[in-house]
This record gives sequence, structure tokens and C-alpha cells, in this order.
Amino acid sequence: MSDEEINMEILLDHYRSPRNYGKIDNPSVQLVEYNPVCGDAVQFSLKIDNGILTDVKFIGRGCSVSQGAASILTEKVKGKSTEEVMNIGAEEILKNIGLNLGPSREKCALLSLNALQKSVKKYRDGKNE
Amino acid sequence: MSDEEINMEILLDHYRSPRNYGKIDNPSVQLVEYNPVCGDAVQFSLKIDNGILTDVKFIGRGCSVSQGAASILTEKVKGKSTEEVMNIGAEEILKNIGLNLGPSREKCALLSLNALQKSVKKYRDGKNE
Amino acid sequence: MLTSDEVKQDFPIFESLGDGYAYLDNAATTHKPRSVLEAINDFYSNQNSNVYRGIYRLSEDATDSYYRARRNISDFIGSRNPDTLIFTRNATESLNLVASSLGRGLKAGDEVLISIMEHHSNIVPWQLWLPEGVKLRYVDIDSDGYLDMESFQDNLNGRTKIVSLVHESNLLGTINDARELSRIAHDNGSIFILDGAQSVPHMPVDVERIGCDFLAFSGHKMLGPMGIGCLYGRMELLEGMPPFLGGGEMIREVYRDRSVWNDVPQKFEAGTPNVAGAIGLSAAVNYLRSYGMENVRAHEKNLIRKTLKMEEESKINELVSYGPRNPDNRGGIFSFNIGKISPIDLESEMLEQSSMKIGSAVHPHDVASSLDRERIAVRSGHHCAMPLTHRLGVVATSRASYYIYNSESDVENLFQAIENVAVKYHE
Amino acid sequence: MLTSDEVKQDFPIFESLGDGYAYLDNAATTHKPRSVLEAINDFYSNQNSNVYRGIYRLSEDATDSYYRARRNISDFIGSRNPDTLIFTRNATESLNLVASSLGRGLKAGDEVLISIMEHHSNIVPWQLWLPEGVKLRYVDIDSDGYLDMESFQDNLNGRTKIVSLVHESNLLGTINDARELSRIAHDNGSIFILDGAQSVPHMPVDVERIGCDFLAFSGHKMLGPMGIGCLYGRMELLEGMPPFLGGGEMIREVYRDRSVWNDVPQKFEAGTPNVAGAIGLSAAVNYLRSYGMENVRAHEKNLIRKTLKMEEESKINELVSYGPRNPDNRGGIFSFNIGKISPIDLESEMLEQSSMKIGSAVHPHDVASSLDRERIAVRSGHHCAMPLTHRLGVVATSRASYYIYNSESDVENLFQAIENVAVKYHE
Ligand SMILES: Cc1ncc(COP(=O)(O)O)c(C=O)c1O
Ligand SMILES: Cc1ncc(COP(=O)(O)O)c(C=O)c1O
Repeated sequence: MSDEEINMEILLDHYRSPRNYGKIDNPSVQLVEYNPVCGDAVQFSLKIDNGILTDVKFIGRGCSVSQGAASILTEKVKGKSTEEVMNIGAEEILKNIGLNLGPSREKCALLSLNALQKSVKKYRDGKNE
Repeated sequence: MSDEEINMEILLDHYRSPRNYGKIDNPSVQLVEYNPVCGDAVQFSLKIDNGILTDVKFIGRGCSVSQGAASILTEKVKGKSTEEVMNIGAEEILKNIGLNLGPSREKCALLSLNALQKSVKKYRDGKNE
Repeated sequence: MLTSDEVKQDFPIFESLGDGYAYLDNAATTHKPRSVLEAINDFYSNQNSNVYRGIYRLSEDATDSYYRARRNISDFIGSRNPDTLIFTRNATESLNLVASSLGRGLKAGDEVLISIMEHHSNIVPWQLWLPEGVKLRYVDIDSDGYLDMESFQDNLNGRTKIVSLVHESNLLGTINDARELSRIAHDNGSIFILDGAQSVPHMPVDVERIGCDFLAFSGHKMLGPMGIGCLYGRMELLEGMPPFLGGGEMIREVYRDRSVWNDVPQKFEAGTPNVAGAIGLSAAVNYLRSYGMENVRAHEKNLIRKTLKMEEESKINELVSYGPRNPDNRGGIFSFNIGKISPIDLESEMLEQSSMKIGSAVHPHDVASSLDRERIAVRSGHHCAMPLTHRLGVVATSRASYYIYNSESDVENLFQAIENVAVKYHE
Repeated sequence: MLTSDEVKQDFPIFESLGDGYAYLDNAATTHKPRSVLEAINDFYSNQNSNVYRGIYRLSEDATDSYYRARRNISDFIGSRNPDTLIFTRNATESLNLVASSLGRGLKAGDEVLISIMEHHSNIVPWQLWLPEGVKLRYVDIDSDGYLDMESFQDNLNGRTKIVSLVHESNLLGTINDARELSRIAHDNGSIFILDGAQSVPHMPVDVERIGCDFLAFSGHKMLGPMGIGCLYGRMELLEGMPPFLGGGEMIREVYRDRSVWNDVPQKFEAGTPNVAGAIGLSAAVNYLRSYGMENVRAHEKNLIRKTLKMEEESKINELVSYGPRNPDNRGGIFSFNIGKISPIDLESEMLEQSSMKIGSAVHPHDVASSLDRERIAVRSGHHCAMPLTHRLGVVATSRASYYIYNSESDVENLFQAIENVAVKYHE
């Protein structure tokens, strides 16, 4: 199997058996991100203690890329600081997935990063008020 | 000289020394036709007796084609009936001139026919009133 | 009569794509035969110049070629007067032109009637008039994917100034009875506009026979180049309409505070036209004519018949498709899904964890990506018909659309590949 | 640095036109180098497909090429953000787009300031707002053919919302000081639009350096294909502006009674774009870059310098010409007349027999026809600048306009031919 094929299998595995799937009770913050154009949706719920994401869960539906990427992302960020999460760039996510997605699927891959960073921002904004 | 060259010379001769140039005193009808896009202008004055163009004169300015064609036209229609004048078609005029004018210059060549036929129409409309 | 393998020989791109590549996105855009590329090249290499106002041979030749292209294409759609054909960039611009120009005559309370199966290009230009109090109504479809004639009658009334409908749906493949629709619209005193973007390329279309007032279509969807489209209009209407864009050839005289418009069609063609595009499209028309539009249609009807048959016989889990089952009323368009993914109602559903999972459905994006890996090009999404996609209760569909260079084996490969996706994602 | 004979080798049409043919109508449209024709051909033969929404390799490649063309062309005019470049059909559509979209924000009493040397495409789109009470003002020219800076200041006031000016006049050849004009307009709080149809093809143009808010130009006037043009706009402005045409790629979501617009630049590009056209224009930009725009400008400056010198030395009866005498402020455009034919005032003059005769003047149409017979292509007429033509007191002019493939011997042939016309018509 080529690297591309292996990475494809990893993504599909995440898609079929998503990690950290579900909702956190009494989350620090919760947020839905939806792309009405293709119907991809993810909802993140986070538990944040002292600026650390102690728990991250998502529920969602959509294509393998959007859902697989969300699952991969939850594994990546658990235990990270909000600061670190806000600094994750698009390239990092795409490199992590390791597939030549092409411009149209990259949006799918980045939906969950958007959702996660928006959640953190919402949490911080709430704190400041 | 080719036919084209001969006809060119004829046209230029009409342009340089227009026939029937001037105004008729007390004309039966008189009318100006002007193309503001290129500035070509002709003014026809006609003497009509019993439906016959007994005298035709024009004054005008513009390119060799518009003015030469006007001069040639006056020679052609003097003595003709208004009926005959109204039946002259564009092809007949273009054939008469005998030059491969191309679409943009054909308009120049037909300005005087338009003016003449409009004059006759104006005369007839006046009669009917 | 029309052997797709032979047809393919005329298209340079199939050399580049190689044997066995199935290009099934013809409703989006089509490939170009050598004769079209040569016509464009020939124009630029031998006649190139600006049209109309040049008093030199080159420009007059270009003007003449441009006119002959106009005549040839207007002839192709059955118009007897070449001047009724306006060159635009694409069907979208054609529809904007007519919506913008006719729209200026609409008053608050006037209604425009379109259908739920319209392409966005026949929706949004009319929506732009909503702020002026114009009302936009939608004819519904029935459960088989046909225009619902009862809904048509229900929505038609004395205030309906304009009826604008698609001839062939780019998602369902439904071929509407344009002649009958035109008759009903005219009986109601409405102007009748036909979106021919998917019909003109695929079947004989005759504006006189149909009786439509306007017909819009795109060159690139009928083997012609990109950047050229057409709007046919009835001369009496075009003459009375205000212009669309200003400048260049569309005016005759310009003074400081007013202008005098040129005649139709120049009145509607602002700026230097795409002469090479018109000539390329004219070459495409000649190429299509060499087969005959009856045969083009027969070929595609055969492909869609085979498609529907294979679908019925297939054992692909949860395969669903949309649109009429009768090939007589159906173009070469096959939109399908593996399982159903409905749009989310953000207000009510998102809190319910269970509703978020797709279950066994395969998202159309995954279908397209997988098919691409098997060298089959299909489109996935809402196909610029989002109201219709939502009306069907889904977020997106995958769509295969055929043309003259597609063959029965493309259809077979398609079904094999769909089966492979279904297995892969369900395993 | 730039040898026109060598340049000509790259243009297939000069093979067809043969040696010694002088194509001097470059302000109307230009010829295409082989590399442009090959880029178009290559796209259709290897990458052809619709852009954006296709999830298959071919479509993604096309999308990528389209984007790279956008980046390359925006780079060429000094914009750092490719998304500020909107593809249109031509400069006329670019100007209509900005006039239509900005115009919707104008109120009765607001003023738009243009100049008397504008092309119709920068006049008529603004006239379309006159019925709404918008006022159109004109900056005058001075007797040397420069913009009259006093007139500019006089016409600028607190109500001037928009200043829209030509960079290089297509009739006079005047090169306006765009940077200074932009500064003055901005100091006044006005939006500054530049019509670059005649400047972008012929000299270095940098939107950042100039500081303009918008820049319009046409591909076909800069060695690119017909049917493609550009509008550059400042991102902050573009983002706040309403869309132009509706449908296709310009929307993100469509519902029955509303739509959500896409981002800039897609918001302004409705329907299937002319991808091949954009790629062809990008190839033209590369071709121009291979010489360097400084050198293109230097070449044409040399030709106009020679032209003005030959004019001064010539003994042609009644030869008059228009525009600045300083080649530093003058593009490669030479508009001239043999004698003066003024427009007719239909009310007052037509009865005077004497006023009708042209006298010794030769009508520009006759000039063009005669030059054509000597294989020199020039344009005659008002050059879509009728207010300027009338301001000059004539009905029309003949115009020679140069580009990189023109040579000093073309200029010499031009003057020989003008002399021949003058003799022929005066004899
Ligand atoms: C039915 C229909 N109408 C209009 C259009 C718009 O065509 P274009 O993008 O060429 O303007 C399309 C093409 O997508 C179509 O399928
Ligand atoms: C100064 C100027 N502006 C605008 C235009 C319009 O260009 P196009 O016809 O390509 O739209 C031209 C070309 O004639 C021009 O010279």
C-alpha cells in the first residue's frame, strides 16, 4: 500500500468508528458548524480547565473527510492549551491527514478546525464578559 | 485599368464635380438626411409634376462614397415616376456604383437613396393631408 | 449512426485522458472537437480584428464571419432572423440580460413564475427584483419529477407578467413540454422565457415551433468554447426593451447627457464582442449538425434507458435516483444517492445526537472522489439547483450526465464503480 | 531590445497577411502570439472542465489553472491579492460592473465626474443613472489635448462620490497622471476608477503605486483572446458592494426568496467563467513580460516620436493631428485628419448651401479605404469617443495605433500613404 492508501484507510477508519464521539455533559462550551452547501455538520463540546482542553467530543454528519478529520482532530487536541489550539494552521491539519485532497475537499477537512477554534473563541469571549 | 478601378474613377469624378448640385427654388419637397456617426449629410430638393420627378437637386458633404452616390442617383432618377423611385432597392444602387464597398461603406452609399425615398414619402404624405 | 468511439477520435482531450476514462459531467461543461479548436485558431491566425467599424479588409472579413456565425446559430435553433440572436458570455448572462431588461418594466405586485427545478441562474436574477415588490412564485414538481401542471395553473394569474422555465432540468433530466407551457403562458398573457442550457445541446430545439419569446443557452455546454452564450428573443420584444450594459457597439450616438441606442442585436452587445467565441460556437453547431440533433438525442436516450435498466437490476444497497423513469421525457442525466442525507434544521435537530449520524448513507462527495479514483468524472453537490435539492429532501446528489462521446460501457463502468463505493463505505 | 521583425515571427497572422502589411489598429484590438493560441489549445486538449465544484482531478486542475491565471494577471498590475481581480468579458463589462454596483449606492444629487476624453464605455454606464437624479460632470481638455487640471478642480466638490477617468486616451494618446488624479480624488473623499484599457497593454501599470480603487482593462487589447477582461478592485470596497449579475458561482446558498452571496471575486463572476480566456490572457501577460513593459513602452514611445517628427516634416496639405506633442505623455496613438469636417448643426446651417461642401478636406472614411488599398489598416470614425470628437470640432478622425510588432517602416509607409490620399482626392 502506498502512503496515500494507508492514510486513506486511517481516515476511513476514523469515519467508520469516530473517536470521542458524543456530547459532554455540562460542557464549558458547545458549538455547531454547518456547511449548507454540502450538508456537512459538526458539533463540538469542550471541557476547559485552567486553559487546558481536558475533554473534547464531537457529533456530526457528512462526508468521510469532514467526519474523519473531526475525529482525528479531537485526538490531536485533547490535553492541549486553548493557546495551542488557536495556533493550529490549515496546513498542519492537511499534512496530518496526509491525502492529496484537492481544493474542493480541503474545505471538508477544515470544517472541524473552524468549529473548534470558533468554540474556543466563544469560550474566551464568554469569559471576558 | 480593372472594372473596379474604372468605377472608382467614375465615383471620384462625381464626388469632385457633383451633378445636379444645389437647391431648387420652390421645390415640391425638400429634406435633409444626416448620419451623425460619420457626419455624412445630404439634402434633396425635388420638383414633382404629375408624379414625375421633373427636377432633382442635392447639396451635401461627406465621404466620396456618400456624395458620389448622391450625384449618381440624381442622374438616375430624373424623369422617373415617384412609384419607380420608391421601388429602387439597395442592391440596384450598389450594383450601379460597381465597387466592392464592404459592409461599413455600404451605409455611405445608401444614405442618398434613403434621403430620396424619404423625400418622396414626405411629399406623398403632404398630398394626402 | 453515432458511434461514440468514432466520435471520441475527434476530441483531442480523449487522447490525453486515455482509454477508458469516462467523462460524465457534460451537464457542467463539454469537451471540444478538433474542428472547434481549429476554427478559433484559424480566426486568430487569419482574420483577427475588431468588428463593425473598421474600414479595412481584415475587419470587414471578421465582421462578416461574426455575422455568419450569428446566422448559423440562429438557424440552428429555428429562428429565421439572425438579428434575434444576441451573443452573451453564457446562459447565466443571457438570463440576467432578459431579467434585467424586462424587470425594469415590472411594478410592485407583478409576478414572475418560475419552477422549483430551476438552475440558480434562472432564480437569482429574478430575486434581484424582490426589493421592488415583484413577487416570485414557484411551480412545484410531482413525485415522479415532472413539472406539476396543476401547480402551474394554480400559480398563474392576471399578475403573472413573466413565466421563465427550464427546458430540461440539469438535475432530474426532466424534459418539459416547452410548447405546451409556452401556449399556456401566452394564453395567460405572460411572456414566456425558456432556459435551454440543457436542451439546445442535446435535442432539436426550434423556437418557432415552441413559440417561446426568449431562449437562453451556453456555448461551452454544446462543444463550443467557454465565454460565449446566446439569448434568442422575439424581435418585437427586443426592440421595445431597454438596453442591458452600456458602451461600445450598443450605442449609435453619445452626447454628454444622452445616448441613442443601436439596433438589435447590437443594442444588447456592449463592448468588443467575443468574435472568436462566436465562430467557435458556430463550428460546434456544424459538428453537431453533421450527426443530426435527432441522432444526438437518440444516442443519449439509449444511454439513459440503459442507465435506468441497470439501476433497476442492480443490487447496490440503498441506491436511490431522481427524475422521470420514461426515457421519452428524460435527457441523459442521472442524479443518484447511496442512502439519504437530509438537510439539517439547525434550530430543532442539532441537539439530538442520534439525528447527526448518517447511518449507512455515503456522502455524494465521497462518491465523486471514489469514482474519480476509478477514472469516472461525475459531479456531486446541489448542481446549482439548491431549492430543488432541498425539495428532494437531500443535501446533495451525485450526477452522471452524458453526451455524444459516451458509450454503453461508460454506463457499465459507472455502475461497477458505484457498487465499489457502496461496498467500501459500508464494510 | 525589442525588434519588431523578430516579434512578428511569433504571430501567425503576419504570415497570413504577408510582408509589409501594416496593422495600425491596435487600440481597437491586437493580434495573438503563438504562445497564447497554444495555451488555449492546450487547456481544451488537456484540462478542459468546469471549475470550482467538480470533485475530480480534471476539474481540480482546471480550477487550479484558473486561479494561477488570476494570480499571474493580478501580479502583472501590481496587486498583491489575486482575489481582487475579477474576470469579465471586456473593459466595457468591467466598467458596467463597477458603475452598476457602486451606482446602487448613489442618491439624487450625487455626482460622478468623468472627462470629455472618455471612451463611451466610461460614459454610458454612468448615464444609465441619470434618471435617478445622479449628475454627470465632465472634466475638459486643454488645447494641447491634456486633461485640464483647473477644470478637474472646478468640477470636484463635496457631492462628487466617484471620479472615473481614462488612463490613456484611445483617441489623443494622452497619458494622464493617474497617481496625481487618484490623490486629488481621494483627498476629496471620492472613489477613483481608472479605465486602463489603453494603458495596461502598453506600459507598466501598478495599482498600488497609483492608488486607484478600481482598474478596468480588456484581454484582447493586450495580445490575449477576445471574451476576457478584468476589473481590479480594492478588497474593502468589493466586499461591501452588491453583486452585479445573479446565478452560478456568485452565490453560496439559494433559497426560494433569498440568496447568500459567495466571497469576492466569485460574487462578481456569474455563471461558468471563460476559463480558457483567462488562461490565454495569462499567457499573453507572460509574453509581454518576456520583453518587459518598460521596453514595450520605450518601443512605442520611439514610434510616436518618429510619427510626430514625420508629421512636422511632411508637406501634406492640411494635415492636422490631435493630442500632446511630448512623447513622454503620449502613447502610440496618432489621430489625424486631412482638412477639417465639423459636425453639422441641423437647425441653423443646413439651409446655407455653401456650408455643406467640405472643400479640400478628405473624409476619414476615404482615408481608411485608401490606406487599406495600400495594405495599411487604420481606423476612421469617432473611436467610441463621440463627445471628444465633437469637442475637437470634427465629425471623425483617422487613427493609427501601434504595438510591439510595429516598426519605423510602418510609420514611413503610413505617411507615404497619407500623402497619396491627399494627392488623389485633391487632384
Ligand atoms: C439548466 C441550466 N441553466 C443555466 C445554466 C447556466 O449555464 P452557464 O453556467 O453556462 O451560464 C446551467 C448550467 O449549469 C444549466 O444547467
Ligand atoms: C479607453 C478605452 N476604454 C474602454 C474600451 C472598451 O474596451 P472593450 O471594447 O474591449 O470593452 C476601449 C476600447 O475600445 C478603450 O479604448
